[in-house]
Amino acid sequence: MDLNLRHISHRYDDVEVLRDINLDIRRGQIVCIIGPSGCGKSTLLRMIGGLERPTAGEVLQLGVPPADCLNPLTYIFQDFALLPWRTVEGNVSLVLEDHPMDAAARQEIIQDVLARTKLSDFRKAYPRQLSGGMKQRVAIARALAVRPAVLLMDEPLSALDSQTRELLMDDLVDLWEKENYTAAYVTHNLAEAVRLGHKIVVLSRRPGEIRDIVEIDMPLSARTTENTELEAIQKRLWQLMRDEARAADMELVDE
Amino acid sequence: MDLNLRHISHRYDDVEVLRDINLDIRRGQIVCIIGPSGCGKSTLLRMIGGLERPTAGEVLQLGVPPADCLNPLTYIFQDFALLPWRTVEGNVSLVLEDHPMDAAARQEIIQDVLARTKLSDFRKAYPRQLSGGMKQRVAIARALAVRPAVLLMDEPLSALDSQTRELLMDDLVDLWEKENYTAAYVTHNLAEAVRLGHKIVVLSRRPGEIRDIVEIDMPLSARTTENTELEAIQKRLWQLMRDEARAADMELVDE
Amino acid sequence: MSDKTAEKNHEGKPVPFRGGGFLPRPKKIVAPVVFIALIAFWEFGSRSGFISPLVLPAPSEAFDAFLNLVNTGLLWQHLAASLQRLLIGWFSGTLLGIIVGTLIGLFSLARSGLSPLVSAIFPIPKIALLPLFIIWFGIGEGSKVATILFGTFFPTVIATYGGIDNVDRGLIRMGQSFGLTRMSIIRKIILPGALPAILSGARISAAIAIILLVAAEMIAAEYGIGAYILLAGSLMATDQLITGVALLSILGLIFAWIIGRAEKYFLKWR
Amino acid sequence: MSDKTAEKNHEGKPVPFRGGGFLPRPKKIVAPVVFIALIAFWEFGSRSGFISPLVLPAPSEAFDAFLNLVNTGLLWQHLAASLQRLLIGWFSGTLLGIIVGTLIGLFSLARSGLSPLVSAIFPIPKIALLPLFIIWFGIGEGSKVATILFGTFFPTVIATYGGIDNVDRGLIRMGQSFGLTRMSIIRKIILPGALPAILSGARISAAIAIILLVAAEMIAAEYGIGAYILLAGSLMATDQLITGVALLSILGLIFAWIIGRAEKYFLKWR
Amino acid sequence: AADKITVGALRFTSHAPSFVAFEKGYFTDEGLEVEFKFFQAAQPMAVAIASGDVDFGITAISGGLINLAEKGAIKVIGGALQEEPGIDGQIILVSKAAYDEGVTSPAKLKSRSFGITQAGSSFHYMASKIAEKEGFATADIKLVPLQKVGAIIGALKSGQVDSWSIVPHIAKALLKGGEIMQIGMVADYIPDYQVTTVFTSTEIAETKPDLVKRFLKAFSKGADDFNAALVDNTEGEAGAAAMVELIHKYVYADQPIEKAGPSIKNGAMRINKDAALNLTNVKDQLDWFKAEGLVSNDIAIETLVNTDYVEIF
Ligand SMILES: Nc1ncnc2c1ncn2[C@@H]1O[C@H](COP(=O)(O)OP(=O)(O)OP(=O)(O)O)[C@@H](O)[C@H]1O
Ligand SMILES: Nc1ncnc2c1ncn2[C@@H]1O[C@H](COP(=O)(O)OP(=O)(O)OP(=O)(O)O)[C@@H](O)[C@H]1O
Ligand SMILES: [Mg+2]
Ligand SMILES: [Mg+2]
Repeated sequence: MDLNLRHISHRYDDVEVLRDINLDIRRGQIVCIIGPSGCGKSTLLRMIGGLERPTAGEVLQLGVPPADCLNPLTYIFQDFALLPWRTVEGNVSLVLEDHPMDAAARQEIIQDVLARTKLSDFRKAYPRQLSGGMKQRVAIARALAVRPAVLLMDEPLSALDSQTRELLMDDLVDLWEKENYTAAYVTHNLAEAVRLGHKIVVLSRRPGEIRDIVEIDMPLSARTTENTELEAIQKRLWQLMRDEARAADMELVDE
Repeated sequence: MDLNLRHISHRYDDVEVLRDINLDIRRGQIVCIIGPSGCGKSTLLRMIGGLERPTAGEVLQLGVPPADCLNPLTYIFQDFALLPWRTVEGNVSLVLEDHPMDAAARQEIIQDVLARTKLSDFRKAYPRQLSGGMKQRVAIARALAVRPAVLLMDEPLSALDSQTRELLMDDLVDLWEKENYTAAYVTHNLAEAVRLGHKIVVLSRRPGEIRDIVEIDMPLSARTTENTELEAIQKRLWQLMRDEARAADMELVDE
Repeated sequence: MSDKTAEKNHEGKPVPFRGGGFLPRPKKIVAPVVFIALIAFWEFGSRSGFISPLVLPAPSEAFDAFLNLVNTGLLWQHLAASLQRLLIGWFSGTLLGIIVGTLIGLFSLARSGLSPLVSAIFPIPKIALLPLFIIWFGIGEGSKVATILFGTFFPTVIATYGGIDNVDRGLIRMGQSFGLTRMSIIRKIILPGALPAILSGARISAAIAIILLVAAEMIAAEYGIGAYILLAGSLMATDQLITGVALLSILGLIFAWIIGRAEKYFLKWR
Repeated sequence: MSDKTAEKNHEGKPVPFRGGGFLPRPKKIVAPVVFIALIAFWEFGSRSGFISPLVLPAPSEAFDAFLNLVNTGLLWQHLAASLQRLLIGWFSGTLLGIIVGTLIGLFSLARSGLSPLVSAIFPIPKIALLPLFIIWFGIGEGSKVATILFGTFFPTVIATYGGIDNVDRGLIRMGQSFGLTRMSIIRKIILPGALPAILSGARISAAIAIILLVAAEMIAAEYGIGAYILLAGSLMATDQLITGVALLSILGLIFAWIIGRAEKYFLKWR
Repeated sequence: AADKITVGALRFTSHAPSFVAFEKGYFTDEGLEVEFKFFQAAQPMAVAIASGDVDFGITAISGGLINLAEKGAIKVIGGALQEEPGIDGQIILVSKAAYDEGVTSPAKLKSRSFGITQAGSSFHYMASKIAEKEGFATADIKLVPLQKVGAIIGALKSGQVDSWSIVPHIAKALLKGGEIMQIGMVADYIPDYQVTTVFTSTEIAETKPDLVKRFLKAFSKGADDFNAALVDNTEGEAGAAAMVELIHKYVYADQPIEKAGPSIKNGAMRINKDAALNLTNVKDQLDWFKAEGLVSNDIAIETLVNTDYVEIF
């Protein structure tokens, strides 16, 4: 299943947030979306997942999701969005309970995804007992449980400390190697973008417009830390964004 | 003024946090302290600044701070620690109000530090109106206002998005080039450590012990992003820490 | 510079919308409509005899009673008497409450000694104590003000020390790290940090003060909305009773509005 | 593997300590000492005549009155009557309050129509309405329970919808993004998320219920702690009055403790 | 200079002698500068005298009053309102529903409910005495404590209590409505019932006899005028009207005189001449309180009453 964003524009009351975004997200591809603070990345991602309606334009689904897919467009959030009153297991179970399946089948799925994210030992733990990295792993397990066609990730690593981030990025790469998932991945972090993205979309300051789309053909497994080609791309992206990032940072927030 | 940590150990009730830390912080040097989550980095920094008393050992001050120094050991915190009910100006003023000086002198200092951190235009803004990067700049301005002998920074950049982090790191480097401040800099981020540290102290998992001290002789200004020597050091540090970071991440927090 | 491929497909169906909701927004128009409908229904019920006058007087009768109050000029006397008691009692109760709450919030000894006392005395109903209050504070304004003061003191204490407990420890540590004096930390960090909690405590204690007005004016009060209600109650003059109750309710809304303004003003930094 | 240079200097003075404080910890021992000292002082004052019996009876007299209550077996009758009213009134008031609060929290229409009504009726003192309550609910248990129900309903409504308003929107959005049904979102995300606020509302409404007990038992109550206090007040039997008030205070502490346990149990995930 | 005293009063016709004495200058004649303190109920007035906020008051003997006397705080020094056969006194009422069920005389009150404000109130005493005279136990009447007169009225009107007894001005107003019926007079059961008494603090009674005497003298003169105008009707229409007008300044002041007048007249009952005190009945009341267990058994009549000032019978 591919996604196709056509002429998406959006405004909140008198603030124009996005302007004429056209974008393709193709099966098996990770599309990274980068841009300065407040340029509308999260808003765009909400629209892709159907959580918000754009003022103009539309998001089209091309083709049908696989038959066993319970929730084609599935999010992973920056703040994990775990229910603090449910255990690890309960949090995964939550997203299956509204689908018709018997308890055994549900248990099986839960076991499976917890095993894949190496969380089996933590089934009974509450979120407050977990470190940030573990919490995000639970959120990933939860997302995998509904067998998504497309993963929508909104800065999934930016609430983590940089060592954990490093570890989780490896996990995401491993997972992609195995499952070839499709994803839209919003981030601030250029290193992440060049490490994970098959396609990197650079947005301008608000109102967010597409400034550039960079495609990286190198397979993910080949992108180790010392890689001058990637370094060069990252540097180019940073030059593209530096001034805008600075300007966005200096903006006064006024509600 | 140098600092000298001698045989510092600490425990909270039945949890041993730090074990026999010996360390020198010499004038004009930035000492980076890295280590996995919960290994006691923040605790150590609190002891260096006199905010907490170690169970055993002591922190010695060698030599006297410069005469015009209002607060020799000055912190910059991860969460900025700005008073939300004071403007930018008010937040800087706060730390001067308890020192005997006339209003004009105080105003002069405030003007000066705001100018140095390029905040003059934001004097009247409240913290809620500022982006994270700007808030941390205010905290830096506040720290400079008391003319510290040593800056104690506890992950000053980790609450910021990575683009802002990049910008602020440049600012810290520029500042050091100009003022040659002394600092103890706690971080999770190896890239920051190799970029800023003259000496990098690697702590083990809890109970934190010193596993290694790496000195980097290259001048800060020479450390640009593409630098294979630094890359190699960073990679070595990561190998040193990777397993411990993973283990620390998997720990259950239980209060 | 848009993605070339985006243009070439035209089949495909839009992603289904599943957001929105769960953010009820009050429609400004509904509230007055509900009020008016309710009163109209009530008036109609009373006139048609469907609601017996014994059970509830018609709103128009209550309004007549109100006009009567206005015309005789008694309204202002009642209001003046009640407002004076309310303001003095509420103000001094709040002030004392903030002081004691701050002590409990800052000092181990005060916390250990006073806070269990506060929890033990807080749930005592003030009307139960009225006979003692008369002996302690006399039948003049003293006992009336004391009733309101007592009622507002305890919630303020609890709100204040709760607020102080919740002041960000990081800010206090920051103050210490810059070598601020203890007094500076209390004045410039702790108290402003506790202010939001104190103000929301004030909101509660204002409501309690109004509720206690009736109890307070059980004691030998000639004038006052509470006294008016009590007299109406003892004469079973339900029209006057409803008028008095409505006056209290309006008073409550006005107080809440004033505190809302104060919050806006003092907490504009939020 | 420590820093070599660390050993070579021996001059130097330790960094001054400037942390600590601002975290008052109650010393367990102080509270009982304060209570005992207070009562001893009071007893001494009464015996020495320094506190006139008119002003306050000696604690020993109040204790005699209490023993008298126990010995005549009346204590249990009073307690049973009061507890029954408290529990029925508080329970139904809380239940209704949660339902209405949830409606207001979830639906724009309910919010617009009901929430101003709630704010208008909340500050009405229940004692003012007693004469009407007698007519509306009779002089049996009905009006007593209704008084307590009314008193607990409104704070619960406000706590509930406040709690729902504060449920993390991110969690709701998560639920929507996984295609959960509206009912699932309400049951599994919104209500558990509002539970801490609802429980702390229950704490307040329990205190209010106890305070209203006296008002409720003004109406034709033969037994009940409130009735006992009222009788003592009208007979100016201050020893019995103090006993009754102490009973209420203890009841309040027990209720607070029970709700504390419930919080521990239901919110163990915090 | 005049002695300043504070007199506690309720806005009832039964307190008229004080108002008359004030308005006609009898207090001034005795060198007293009087300030009235108005109360909503008798109970707080007794407490206010005990606490020294008020110097003199007029109220029914209640359990609270006796207990305050026991604590050495107050003393009864004279009599005021008294039941007298032939003069409209307190009336025994029943609800329409009860009347229709056959409660047409006080004899039928057995196992019926009876409204009182509080145990130990005068209503309680009256119910007890009615039961006694009709030959059944007080326990056979279901006493319902409702704290306030208004609450009793509401309960009686809506048929939730069956019966009550109350001073005539309230009773007569209620009888007009038709929801409430009269079944007897209290005077038939307690013929010389000393309904209210004059009392003061023990301190004044014992240390300022002169002040007490002057107060009682002025009060009695007021009572005489009141009795003459409204009880014995010896002053004619005009005298009665003038008296009503005087009292209206204090009682039902918020109602027009046309409405208030009848109520004031209806409330007129005999005030004892020279504040004479029916000690026999007071003793009976005290004994009744003891028997009911509402006051301690060792209270002597001397603790309650100071007999130095007025004639007793
Ligand atoms: N519900 C809303 N109502 C009004 N304005 C909104 C709303 N949500 C977002 N905005 C505004 O829209 C702009 C874009 O917000 P968005 O969260 O999409 O940015 P972002 O690129 O994700 O930023 P960040 O990098 O900080 O996450 C911001 O200026 C924000 O203030
Ligand atoms: N006041 C305290 N009382 C008890 N335990 C504490 C206290 N402060 C910290 N700890 C514990 O001491 C250990 C070290 O804490 P510290 O904050 O110094 O670690 P850290 O290295 O800064 O961790 P992080 O990387 O997460 O910032 C942790 O396990 C923590 O739970
Ligand atoms: Mg975002
Ligand atoms: Mg730390």
